[in-house]
Amino acid sequence: MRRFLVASSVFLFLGCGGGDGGSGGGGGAAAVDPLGNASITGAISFVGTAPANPTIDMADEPDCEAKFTGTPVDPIVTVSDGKLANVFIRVVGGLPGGPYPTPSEPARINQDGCLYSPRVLGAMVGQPIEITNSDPLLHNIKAMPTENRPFNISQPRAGMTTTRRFNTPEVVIPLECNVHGWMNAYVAVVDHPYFAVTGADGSFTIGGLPAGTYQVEAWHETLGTQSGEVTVEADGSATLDLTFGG
Amino acid sequence: MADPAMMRPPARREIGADVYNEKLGIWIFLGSEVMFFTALIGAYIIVRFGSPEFWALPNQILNVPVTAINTFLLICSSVTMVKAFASIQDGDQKKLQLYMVATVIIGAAFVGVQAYEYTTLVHEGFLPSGYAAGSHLAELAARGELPASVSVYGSSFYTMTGFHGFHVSMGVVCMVFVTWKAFKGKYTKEDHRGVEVIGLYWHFVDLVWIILFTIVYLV
Amino acid sequence: MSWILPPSASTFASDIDFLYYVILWITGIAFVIVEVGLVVFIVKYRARPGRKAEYIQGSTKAEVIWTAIPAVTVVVIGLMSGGVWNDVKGRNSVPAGAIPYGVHAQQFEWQISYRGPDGQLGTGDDFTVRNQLHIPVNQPVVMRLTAEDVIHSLFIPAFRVKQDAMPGMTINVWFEATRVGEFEIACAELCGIGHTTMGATVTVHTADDYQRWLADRAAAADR
Amino acid sequence: MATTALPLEKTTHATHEMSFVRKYIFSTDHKIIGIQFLLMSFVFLLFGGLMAMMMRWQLGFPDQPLPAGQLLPETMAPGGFLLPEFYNSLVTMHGTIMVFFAIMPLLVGVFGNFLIPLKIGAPDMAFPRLNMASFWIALTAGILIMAGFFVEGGAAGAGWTSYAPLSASPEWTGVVGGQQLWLVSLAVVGLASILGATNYITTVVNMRAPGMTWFRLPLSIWALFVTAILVLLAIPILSGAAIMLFFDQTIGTHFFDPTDGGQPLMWQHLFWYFGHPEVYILILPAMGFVSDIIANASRKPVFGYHSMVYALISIAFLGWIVWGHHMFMSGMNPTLGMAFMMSTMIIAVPSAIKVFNWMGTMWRGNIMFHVPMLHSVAFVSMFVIGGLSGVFMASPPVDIYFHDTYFIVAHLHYVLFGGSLFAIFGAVTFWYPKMFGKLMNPLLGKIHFWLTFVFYNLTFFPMHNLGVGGHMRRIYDPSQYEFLQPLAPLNTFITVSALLLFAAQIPFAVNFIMSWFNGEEAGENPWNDNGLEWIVPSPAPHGNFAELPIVYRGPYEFSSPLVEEDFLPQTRKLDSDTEPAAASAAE
Repeated sequence: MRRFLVASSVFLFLGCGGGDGGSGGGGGAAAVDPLGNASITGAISFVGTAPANPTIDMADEPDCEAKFTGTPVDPIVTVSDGKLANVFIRVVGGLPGGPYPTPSEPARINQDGCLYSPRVLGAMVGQPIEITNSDPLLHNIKAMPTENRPFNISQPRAGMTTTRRFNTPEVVIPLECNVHGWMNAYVAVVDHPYFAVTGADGSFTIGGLPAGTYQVEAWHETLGTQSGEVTVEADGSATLDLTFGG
Repeated sequence: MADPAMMRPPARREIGADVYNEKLGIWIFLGSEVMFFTALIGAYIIVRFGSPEFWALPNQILNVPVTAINTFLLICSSVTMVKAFASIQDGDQKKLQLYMVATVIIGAAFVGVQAYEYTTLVHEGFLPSGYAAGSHLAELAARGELPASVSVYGSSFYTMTGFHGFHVSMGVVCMVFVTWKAFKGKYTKEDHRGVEVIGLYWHFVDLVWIILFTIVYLV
Repeated sequence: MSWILPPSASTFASDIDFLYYVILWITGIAFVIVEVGLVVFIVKYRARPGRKAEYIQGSTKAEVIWTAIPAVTVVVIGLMSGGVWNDVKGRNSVPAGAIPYGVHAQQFEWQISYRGPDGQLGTGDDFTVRNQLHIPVNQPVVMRLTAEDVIHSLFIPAFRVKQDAMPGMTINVWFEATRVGEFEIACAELCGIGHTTMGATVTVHTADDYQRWLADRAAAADR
Repeated sequence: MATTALPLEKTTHATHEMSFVRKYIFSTDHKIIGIQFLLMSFVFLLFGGLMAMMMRWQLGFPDQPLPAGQLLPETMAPGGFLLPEFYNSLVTMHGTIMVFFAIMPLLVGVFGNFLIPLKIGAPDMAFPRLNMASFWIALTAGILIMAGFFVEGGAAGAGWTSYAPLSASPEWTGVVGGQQLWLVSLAVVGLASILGATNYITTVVNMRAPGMTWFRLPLSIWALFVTAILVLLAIPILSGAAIMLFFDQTIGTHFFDPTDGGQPLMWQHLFWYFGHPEVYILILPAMGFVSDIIANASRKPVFGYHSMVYALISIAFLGWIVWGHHMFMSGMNPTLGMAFMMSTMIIAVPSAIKVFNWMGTMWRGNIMFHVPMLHSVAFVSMFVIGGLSGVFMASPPVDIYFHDTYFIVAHLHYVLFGGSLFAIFGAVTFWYPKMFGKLMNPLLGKIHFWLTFVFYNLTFFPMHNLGVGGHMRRIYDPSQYEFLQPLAPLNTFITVSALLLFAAQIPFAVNFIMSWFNGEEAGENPWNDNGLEWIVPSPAPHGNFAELPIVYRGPYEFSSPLVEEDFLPQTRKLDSDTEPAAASAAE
């Protein structure tokens, strides 16, 4: 909050013009030159009984409700066959010093059926984040970072896109829609390209690594963090499985 | 400058207020200032009655003795201001200069003491937003020796005393200008409008302080 | 271009509407008098060559008359208004036995809480429904109106209900619906980006239907 | 003109050899400053009008992109469709700009400056340099507030009333620097207003020409004087509130933060304690100008001059105890609401007196319909509507339904546009000759008047009906609500009318600019008026009066039986007149 206030102080307004919160930095880097060819793969498991996800009463938003066959559910903890989706995994230690070029390809997040898709999004510092509205109604997107500049914008029509950037690493930045109080998403911003989000099968791959020993941390919105260490050979692949819950 | 008519209302005009323009103007301007401080004091009263649990006892956070001395200083500066005005009414340039310098110094001293007070309070952890996290005062509050939060107390304290301090500072700046003119001998027994006008402003600021000191520090 | 208020559906709405029509008639008559007077004067006293205006400074008698008439009129309107105001919003106007609901306004939703089986509002077995208020007909109800973040305003046009929801305050808003059906709730106080979408519905049930709905909902909340 | 020639007091205007910059840019001449305010206000009037057009487009044609809207940046109107946050900024900035940077400077800044010294027979304001500072401070504030559109998060978006806590944190609106700029700008323009008011009051009290007693002052000057007192006492309340809100946003104070001991309702009390006197600041000068113009055009004395003055003064007093009627729905104690209702009902009476007295002035007159008079008659008839519609909101139970609907939008525009702005058009046309030495073209003036009058009513009158239908104000998309859907065609109709109303201002702009260069030479007294400003050349020279004017009577001696002509200037000495005491007072 303090940063927010200081940054937005009236005396600084000349210095912070422009709509989307700063320059892209290295925007020309179309393809990121990998430092190596090694990769870490693995799966995130969940043991025990997964907490029930709440159902969402979308009676007020027929346009959204129509996109679901059954009762819409808020996918907070999504487990299938013991594998956990929507976990953000990143390398936290062992990397050679950066800086790493910023991808110009945007990270995309969509509002579809009054839910965010994906629910967890990874992005690099300065990478464009493209927010799309696929619903024929108004969503507002309120980002509540602590290290970055917050914003609160709206998309009143279907098909609208807005591009924003975050310029400071922050895991994670919550996004919410206040028109639909159940809508939550999380954007994780890191200063290197070695991160991944698990899919429905709980699997992930972090590629392009040079040989080395890495500390890895996995984050889930309600289950907290897990970490592990893994060593990969040059051009090799290593497996790291982590487990939540229990 | 030395036109004796200048201390009277404009010649050959309908009688309005029986004073010269600058004096009338400063009275009118002070009317506006009264309303400004009314807004601040009114807000203080509303917030304080609405959230009395946010206020510490007079001596718990604020250093009342130091401020009492400061109040005395400001009253003294009003006295020297009166003396300065009386001197030039008698046409005594030397005494005017002496008392103007004294008023400037005492006024500046008041601002200095206030700056010192602010520094100390901030250091102890009393901010416009309440306690500073991890500060001495926050620890006392955690032990229950002070109110759990003093947020609006801090807000009112710094806003009210801060704006008064701002007025004093502006007054000092204007008085430096008047003093400079006094040293150049621009004021005479017949025409000393600048001294009277700044004097009126200064007494007003003094009066506001006595009210603020009472309601912010003593009650 | 209608001057008729939309159909109403609450007990005190007719009092408010009556007052509105009284004021509409009074102001309408005053409007016609003044505008017709102006037009007549414009035509009758338009400049004609060789004519001189009459040198008139004023007339105390006329001025007393046109001071007294508006003064009496507005005081009468004031007294009439005072009575209705007291019945609708007065400190002690909430009828005894009114069913309480929690209405919590936040950007940009109305969270409406219902009493659970224990018959008390504000206990653990309450359940909350977004943007839907269900009430029984012909039964006084009272909203315990609160706000989460900024000022919102609970506006139910058909019931002639409006009340700002003020953060940090709980304000009681009572009414009694007289017709079964669905009515709209709107937010009447600018509350941010999504202000325009901050609508909700109030469904007025017959007493039996209401009990049935309540039981269904309570069961759903239990699951 | 049998005046005793007396030397003027020393003024700084003795020399005429000033550089262009000193004469027209950093001028201390009250007339030049008045014209500077006039040009500044017209620019802001245009800005405010454009904002209104954008809002109307959104309400009238929500499914079509704003024409040329693609020129606006993505953060305002992607693809030409307005974003809700931009709409909120427009709502806020339209109100703020119109109140503080258009109507208020037009009424007080322009005519207060231009008319007061001329009409009371003074060579200039009491404090000319303060006067110049006032203009430049106001202009700075205007630039600051417009800068809000160019900073991240856009311009302030919490309404011109900026109710806390919505306005207190960027979290709630998405507006970051814009709200702070708004607050700083209001504090700065407040300073300009206070300096101006100090100047006006001092000038009126101390600088009146010999014989210009209080009850010989024109009503325009009375109105400006009373307004200046209201400005002086009301604006600092807003400054104080704005500063507290600014501190809430920047240094973390909690005045309006309900989660930490603050009182959000306090903002409303402070704002409206300023805000209701402000409402009268925005109408009293207009009443004054209209009184002058109606008397002139009817060739009759103002009916009940004294009661007109007392009505002004009583409005100024009562204006301080009615602020709560803006807050009937706010959660304020309902018993307090009753008290505010009664005081509000009472304040309607002096306004009614004024309306009847204007009609009394026209009664048995010999009315000329020059363009200023057309605007003045429109003022009276529109102000009546605005006043009467106020009675609905003054009745708290009816206000339950009408609060924050288009009914109030209609009401306030009937007072501010139908009232103040018509009076301003009238006053600009009336005093244009004295400002520029030329008459405005009467044909263009009449075209402008009739188009404005017609489309103005077509725009704002149906808003009453929107309000009767329950249409909330400040909403971006009424189609969200079923009960508002039948009103959609009316919204479209209003939008079309509003666009035409905007276009109807073109003849005025053309007239204003063309007449400046090519207008008919006005001569000293084109309207055969009695005021002191009409005895000096047009445009009025520096220092105004070549010799000290001496006043023998009030300003409204039209069709006096004492003289042949149908007007009798205040300075014309008849055999029966005696010299005022001040004229012969010792040096």
